[in-house]
Amino acid sequence: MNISVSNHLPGAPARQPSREVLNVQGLSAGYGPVRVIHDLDLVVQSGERIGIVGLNGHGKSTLFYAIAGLTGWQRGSIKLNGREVGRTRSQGPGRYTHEIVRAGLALIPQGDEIFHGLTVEEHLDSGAYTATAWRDRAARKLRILEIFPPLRKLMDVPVGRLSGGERRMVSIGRGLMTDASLFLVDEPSLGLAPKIGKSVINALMAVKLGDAAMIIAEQNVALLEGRVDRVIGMHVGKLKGEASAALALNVYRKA
Amino acid sequence: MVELMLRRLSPSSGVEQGGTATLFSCSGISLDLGGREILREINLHVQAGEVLGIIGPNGAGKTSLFEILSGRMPPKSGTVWFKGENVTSLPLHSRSRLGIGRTFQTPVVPDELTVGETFKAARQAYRPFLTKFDAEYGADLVGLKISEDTPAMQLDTFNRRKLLLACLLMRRPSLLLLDEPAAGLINSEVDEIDKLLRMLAKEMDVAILIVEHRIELLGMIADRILVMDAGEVISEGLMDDVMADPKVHAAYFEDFSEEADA
Amino acid sequence: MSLDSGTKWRNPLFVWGGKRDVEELPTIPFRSHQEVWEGTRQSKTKLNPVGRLRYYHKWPGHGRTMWNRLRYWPTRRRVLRLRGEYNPKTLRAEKTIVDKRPIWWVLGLLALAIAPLFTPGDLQNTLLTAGATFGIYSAISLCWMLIMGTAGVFSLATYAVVGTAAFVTALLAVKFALPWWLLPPIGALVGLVFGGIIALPATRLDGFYYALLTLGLNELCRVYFITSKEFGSANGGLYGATTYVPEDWSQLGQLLLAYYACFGLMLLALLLYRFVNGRRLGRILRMAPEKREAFAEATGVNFRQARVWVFLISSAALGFIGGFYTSNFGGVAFSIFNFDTVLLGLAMLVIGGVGRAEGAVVGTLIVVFFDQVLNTWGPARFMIIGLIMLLVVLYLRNGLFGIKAQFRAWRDKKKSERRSTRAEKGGEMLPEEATETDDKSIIYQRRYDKMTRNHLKTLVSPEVIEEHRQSLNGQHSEALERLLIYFRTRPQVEKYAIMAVERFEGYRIVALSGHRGVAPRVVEDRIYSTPDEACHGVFMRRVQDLLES
Amino acid sequence: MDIWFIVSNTIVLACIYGTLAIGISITWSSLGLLNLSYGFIFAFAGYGAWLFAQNVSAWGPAVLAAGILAGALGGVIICAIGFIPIHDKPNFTIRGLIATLAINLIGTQFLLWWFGPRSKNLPDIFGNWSLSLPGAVFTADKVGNVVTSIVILAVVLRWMQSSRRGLEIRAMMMNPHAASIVGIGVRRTSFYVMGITGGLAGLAAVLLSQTYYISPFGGLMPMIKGVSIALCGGLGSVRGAVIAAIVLGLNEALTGMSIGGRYVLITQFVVIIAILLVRPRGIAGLLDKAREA
Amino acid sequence: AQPIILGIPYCQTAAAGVADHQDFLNGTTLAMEEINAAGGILGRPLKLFTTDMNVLSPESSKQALAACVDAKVDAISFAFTLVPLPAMDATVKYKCPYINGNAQRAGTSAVKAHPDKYNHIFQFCPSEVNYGWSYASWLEDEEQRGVWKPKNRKVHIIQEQIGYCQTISRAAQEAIKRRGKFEVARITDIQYPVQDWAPVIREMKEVDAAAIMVDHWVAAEYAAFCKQFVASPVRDSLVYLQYGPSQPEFLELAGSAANGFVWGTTMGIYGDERGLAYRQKYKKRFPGIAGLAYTGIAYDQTYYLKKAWEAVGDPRKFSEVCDWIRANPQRGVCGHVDMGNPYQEARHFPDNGGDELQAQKLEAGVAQLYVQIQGGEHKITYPGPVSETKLIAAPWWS
Ligand SMILES: Nc1ncnc2c1ncn2[C@@H]1O[C@H](COP(=O)(O)OP(=O)(O)OP(=O)(O)O)[C@@H](O)[C@H]1O
Ligand SMILES: Nc1ncnc2c1ncn2[C@@H]1O[C@H](COP(=O)(O)OP(=O)(O)OP(=O)(O)O)[C@@H](O)[C@H]1O
Ligand SMILES: [Mg+2]
Ligand SMILES: [Mg+2]
Repeated sequence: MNISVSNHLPGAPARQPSREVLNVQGLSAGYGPVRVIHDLDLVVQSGERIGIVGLNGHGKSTLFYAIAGLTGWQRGSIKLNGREVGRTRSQGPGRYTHEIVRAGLALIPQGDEIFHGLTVEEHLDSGAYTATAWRDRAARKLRILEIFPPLRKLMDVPVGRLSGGERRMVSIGRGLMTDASLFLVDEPSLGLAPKIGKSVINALMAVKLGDAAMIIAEQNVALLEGRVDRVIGMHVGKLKGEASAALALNVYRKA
Repeated sequence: MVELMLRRLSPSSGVEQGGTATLFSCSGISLDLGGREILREINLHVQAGEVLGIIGPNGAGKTSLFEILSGRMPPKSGTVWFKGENVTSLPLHSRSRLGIGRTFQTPVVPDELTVGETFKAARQAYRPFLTKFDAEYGADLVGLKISEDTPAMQLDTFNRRKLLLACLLMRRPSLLLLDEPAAGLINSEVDEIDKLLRMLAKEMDVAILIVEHRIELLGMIADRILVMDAGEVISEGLMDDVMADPKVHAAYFEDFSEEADA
Repeated sequence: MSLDSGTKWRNPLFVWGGKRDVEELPTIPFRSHQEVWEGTRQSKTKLNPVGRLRYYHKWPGHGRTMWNRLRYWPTRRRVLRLRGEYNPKTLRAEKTIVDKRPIWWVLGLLALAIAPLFTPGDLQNTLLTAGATFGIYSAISLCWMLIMGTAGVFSLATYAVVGTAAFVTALLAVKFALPWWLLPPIGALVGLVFGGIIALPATRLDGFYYALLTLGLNELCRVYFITSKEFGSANGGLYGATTYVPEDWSQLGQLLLAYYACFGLMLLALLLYRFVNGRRLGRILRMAPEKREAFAEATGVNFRQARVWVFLISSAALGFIGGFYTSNFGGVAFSIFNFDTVLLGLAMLVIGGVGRAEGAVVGTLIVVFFDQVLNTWGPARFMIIGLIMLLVVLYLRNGLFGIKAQFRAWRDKKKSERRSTRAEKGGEMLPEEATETDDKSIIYQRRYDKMTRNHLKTLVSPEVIEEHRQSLNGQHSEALERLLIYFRTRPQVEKYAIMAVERFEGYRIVALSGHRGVAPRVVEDRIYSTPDEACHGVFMRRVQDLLES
Repeated sequence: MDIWFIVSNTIVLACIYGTLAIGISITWSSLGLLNLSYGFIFAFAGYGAWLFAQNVSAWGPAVLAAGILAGALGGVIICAIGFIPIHDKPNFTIRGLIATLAINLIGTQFLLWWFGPRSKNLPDIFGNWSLSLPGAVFTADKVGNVVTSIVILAVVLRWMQSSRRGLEIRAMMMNPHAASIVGIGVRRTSFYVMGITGGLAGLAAVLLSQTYYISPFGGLMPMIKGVSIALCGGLGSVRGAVIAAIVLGLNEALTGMSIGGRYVLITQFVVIIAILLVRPRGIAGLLDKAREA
Repeated sequence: AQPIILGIPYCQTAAAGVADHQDFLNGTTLAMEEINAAGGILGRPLKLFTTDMNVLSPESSKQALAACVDAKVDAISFAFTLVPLPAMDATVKYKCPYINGNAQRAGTSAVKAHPDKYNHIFQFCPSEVNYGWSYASWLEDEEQRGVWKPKNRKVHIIQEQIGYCQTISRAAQEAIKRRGKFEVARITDIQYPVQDWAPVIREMKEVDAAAIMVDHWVAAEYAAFCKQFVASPVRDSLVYLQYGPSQPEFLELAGSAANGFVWGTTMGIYGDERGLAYRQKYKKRFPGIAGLAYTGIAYDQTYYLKKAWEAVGDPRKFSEVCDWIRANPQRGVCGHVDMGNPYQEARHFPDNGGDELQAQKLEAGVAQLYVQIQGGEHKITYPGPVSETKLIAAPWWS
């Protein structure tokens, strides 16, 4: 299947042969009686950086949560690195999330999902969940500190005391501690002063993806503008207007 | 005459604003939480029938300010005046008895009661107990048309907000503190809120303090706007003046054009 | 379907020599929508028998008959809450009992009242003795329920209050030979004082910490009474108080008297529960459950004060029960302060369900039955009690009496989950939803809309897209024309528009918000160089939305 | 000399109490579960060690290990029955409390029925010598107790502080949702935790087998003590638990010295009540709730 | 034939008393099996009706006896309950013979006070007061016998707080004072559960009394005490423990540390021929260490009832059975039980001068046994007529 490559960044490094990192088919998800995601399909290739935009409450976070298995219930298939991680029976939220995470997902959630009692350093450590990452966590932390210099002074401060912006940095830093193959970043600039927000986005753009892929959900389209490979709109639980009708058409014809 | 009396009652707070006595004011409010300075020297005042809008980016301290103004949190320093009395140390329920109504950012309802029971409980919250007619008056005012037997938990966001408002309005408060009353509402519902607030302010002389992210709503109903950022008031005045303030622009309206400049 | 195998469309306007007109274009055969209509009219969604089952009895008839005249004396409350409504199908006036609990209560209490008449002869002693114990303990549980459920205070000092009152009254009774009827009121006083002491920290501490504090108090009481020379008589307790059971009655007479006296005590406790929980205090406290007091506070409720009131009232009642306990057993033993006693008491509350009177009574009934009646079973009965507790706690959210609500919640959840998985792409209205919608025409609108879209989807083809790319305006082939008409009639929300940027040098696609004052949203980052390209871009997006819908 | 007696007694008692409370505190801090079946685990481990000593070997360290293993097994069982099914359900804290209570009730009755009412004795773990110091004589089990519990506590604390598992355990209670996002499986970690705290209970059971002989109800007192200390120290704070253990040990030593042993329970609860009145969330408990911003 | 039913409320689930009650049930079972093997009573087999009873809880005790009444038992025989009065009250209308091994004066004085109400209630063993009263005379006798040479005249009493222990302690103080040979130097209060005996032992050393009485009731804690005491003993003191060590677990728990301690019971299996034979029999039926008190008491109680029934001829004639019991004493493996007195309680031997229930001769009463642990075994050392050996020097004596 050929996806639109027409509008990716000029001067982006030549792609390695791309591989499907994520393949979502017919995903529906919701919380109890509410259905938030409706029959959604999404394919993400390695090396891609995708933006998802949409109004408040239209299900961007829910899509991410569904991929991580954190919604109340969900149906449909989710393949992460070719491995089926979508569970179609209703499940307790979060019951299998750690397995999905270990299969190569890094979720940087929208709310501050932090451990308020841990210090910044421990917090970053907690992101290194694989054995290799744990072993060279020192080096990785240094890398994070290069991205977020303000954290340098705060390494021993409990995260619960930090300001929203600092928490956000910690939270993103935690997500970047391992080598995941899919980064889901939910509203990185939310609750941040515009300037920090921008630097966070810059940091995300600077992450070398290699074989991995990244999806960024953001309300502020201007921040993503021209810096991601494609932008997908999200409207009442459906993806909208991916700029290649041909793809959709193909999918439709095949079905 | 009344103003004179008021002034005598409250020497330090009876500031006059535009010829009418201040109904509610605060001065020098500061707050520290978890070792951080959340609010710094906030002053504000409203008079009867006035709508004061408060805007500011997330985390500016708007909700924290409301917590102090309504008595759910004590300030580190500063005083709150209502009708010429110092109410700084009164808890929320006492202030509520004086006529200060407050709503919350998240639409809270009593989970275990039905709508009818909620009204009954609110009527009997303190003496004098109100009659059924007062409750109906409150419900009519906000346009709550829900069967009495519905569990309050099953209400949707709008009706939840209405339920609290009805419970407050049946005591005929003279000041309302509204924390994001339109959050999570669709446009037609926002219009309804808009109408209600206008009526309260202009016809019933209720003073309203309102925090809201929907600028268009504020623009329609607020007499004055206060802009907060990082625990401080950075601008105050009419909507248009405030909008023109570059400081406000920098703090709150980060939009495309600026992005383009950057 | 390929380009050459398709049909050709001849542009009728070509002769007018439009700038970009072409004479012939490949297109696809246009299928009549009549065909589609025929094919779609039958709903293909499998219809399951759904909808709310009216399994409750409907009383026919109208008018203010018997039920509405019956009131609880001396209040003006109706005995049963009835709701009158018209049956939408038969248009008959019907009455539904909104709250059937009074009926169950009356039946249950009647059963308890006449139970002694039906005790089998060879279990009479056992059952009546256990019945009396049940009466006392259910009264205690009810008062405890007021503290735990209504006031929301996790107090474990309940038995400490009962025990203290019982010991003090027993001491007084032994010393001053007080008559038995004085003991409960004295106990109530003791309870009030005790309650006053422990009410103070209740406003400061929360949750487990208060539980620990009260557990500590309980332990203190136990140690104090055991070690105190006054109370610590060699009887394993303090005995010798006068009881209300006359010595010279027959065994059966004594047992029956004790049974009915304890039953009466339970009724008193129930009345108190009703009075506190069902009236103002209970309402305002239920309005302010722990950690969610905001609503109540905002309406001016002083919930702390209310909590202390409930605490005091129930402590006094517990003291009263303590006094009664003494006059029932002729004294009291230290075991009332034992950890086990507290635990079994807790089990009584939890099994029935915290926060409801019937929970307290039935929970007590179950525990007392196993603990006392089945005492020939030995250790097995405690394992059964433990197992019941465990199962209740593992599977039930709020005890046995929460089953109904939990089942309903579970059913609704399952229903809506299934409903949402059954939903076809395109969102025809679902059967359940359909039965609940007032405006039935919406169902047909949606069905029609879906049919239209299904039809239109078959019209999208590379040929049609190509045609649109070539000629945006003017006369189009049948297929394209149908598509465009459909797109034009879409509502305003999320409708696409083209925005010119930077002095008309670039064009981008935005989506209208559909609301005045809300800025359009940019939907993609692509910038088109000509309006035509942008126009086609919009078309492509719409086509894609259509295909995705 | 009196001072020395008090100090030494305090140390002994603090070690005992610390060993008792630490498991409860850790369980709370990572699972959010107030484990009231601790008493059952305690007795269960004791019987495990006893069976081992009877049937396999009575060599001290082996018995100790058997007790720890049995305790860990008990913890895992509790976890499987009382934690896993309800940990993500509404009202979990209170339901978990009652569930563990119920398990405790069933378990102790089962032990009573199976092993009979007579207390059991473990072989001397640390031999049978005693150490005479000015002011006090220490029997082998006391010295062994103190040394072992200090070592184990230090190891556990160190492990909690600096290993990945320890980090997971600490992180899990603070935010189970976030924990799953960083790859911490709540269920798996809870098994670890319950295994470890069960093992600690087993350790305590074996160490204290000279005082709290192994009997079906023998775990009740240690549990009440442990819960009191854990709560008093501030639920979830290991440091607080240690402080509380020292405070209560000191209190007990002082009470025993000055006004007599019979007042120990009274003064103990008076001290606890006083502490709670002054610090409503325990010694090291967080005074304000975590902010939700 | 229709069986004769003997009601046995026994404690199976509570935190206290289970071990004694287990002993009691075993003793009764043994007697029942023997009786039934020998053809039963009056040609009818004997059957036990058992029910659980929490000895700490009045509700449960009442309930257990109510269950016995419902089962229409012909007699009730049980070990003890700590709340005797409610239990007694539950049978006052039924009035079947009610024999228990409750060594509590509180119960028997109620019998004395209300003879009409409680005339069916018999206490098979002498009351706990005798522990205290006899203690003083025992000390004097031991001093005379000469093995123990008191280093001073001091007695140190360690007392637990429950009523039972308090009563004993009071009786001991009273007797010591009355006799005047020794003096109470100090009374130390302890409280169950005792986790650490160190402060107590420390106080013992401080007082350094010639005789130490540890008035407690929990076997396991006694064992812990022995271990700690042996590690740093009070030199040359005669240490007396209460009834607790009679429980089988004591020896297991304390091991060799128990050697040299003395304990007592107001009623226990004698060390004479009959007693030893009974012990053998019991051991054969219930292997393992046997308890020394309730195993025998239960056996004797059952045989006593058997004799009464056989004499009266109809177990349902409750008052006649009770009359027979009052009139006819019995000599069993635990001594001579004579309950024909207003307390309806067995007489106590040796005479300690405490009350009117003292027997002058061994043949007229139940001997209180003083047992010393010698070489890991219980040996009856006092009173003379039933003693197996003499008191020997404890390991900590010089
Ligand atoms: N835990 C939940 N339970 C019930 N409904 C939920 C829950 N979380 C989200 N929703 C609902 O799901 C819908 C989609 O929410 P979601 O957070 O996914 O939107 P979003 O696009 O991320 O919005 P935002 O831009 O505000 O982050 C909303 O209507 C919301 O009310
Ligand atoms: N308990 C607390 N401890 C420490 N900091 C706190 C605490 N509560 C609030 N804050 C901080 O105070 C600041 C103001 O919070 P507040 O909720 O008042 O913001 P707001 O203006 O209402 O934002 P929003 O628009 O998102 O509602 C935030 O930065 C928040 O992090
Ligand atoms: Mg979101
Ligand atoms: Mg806010």
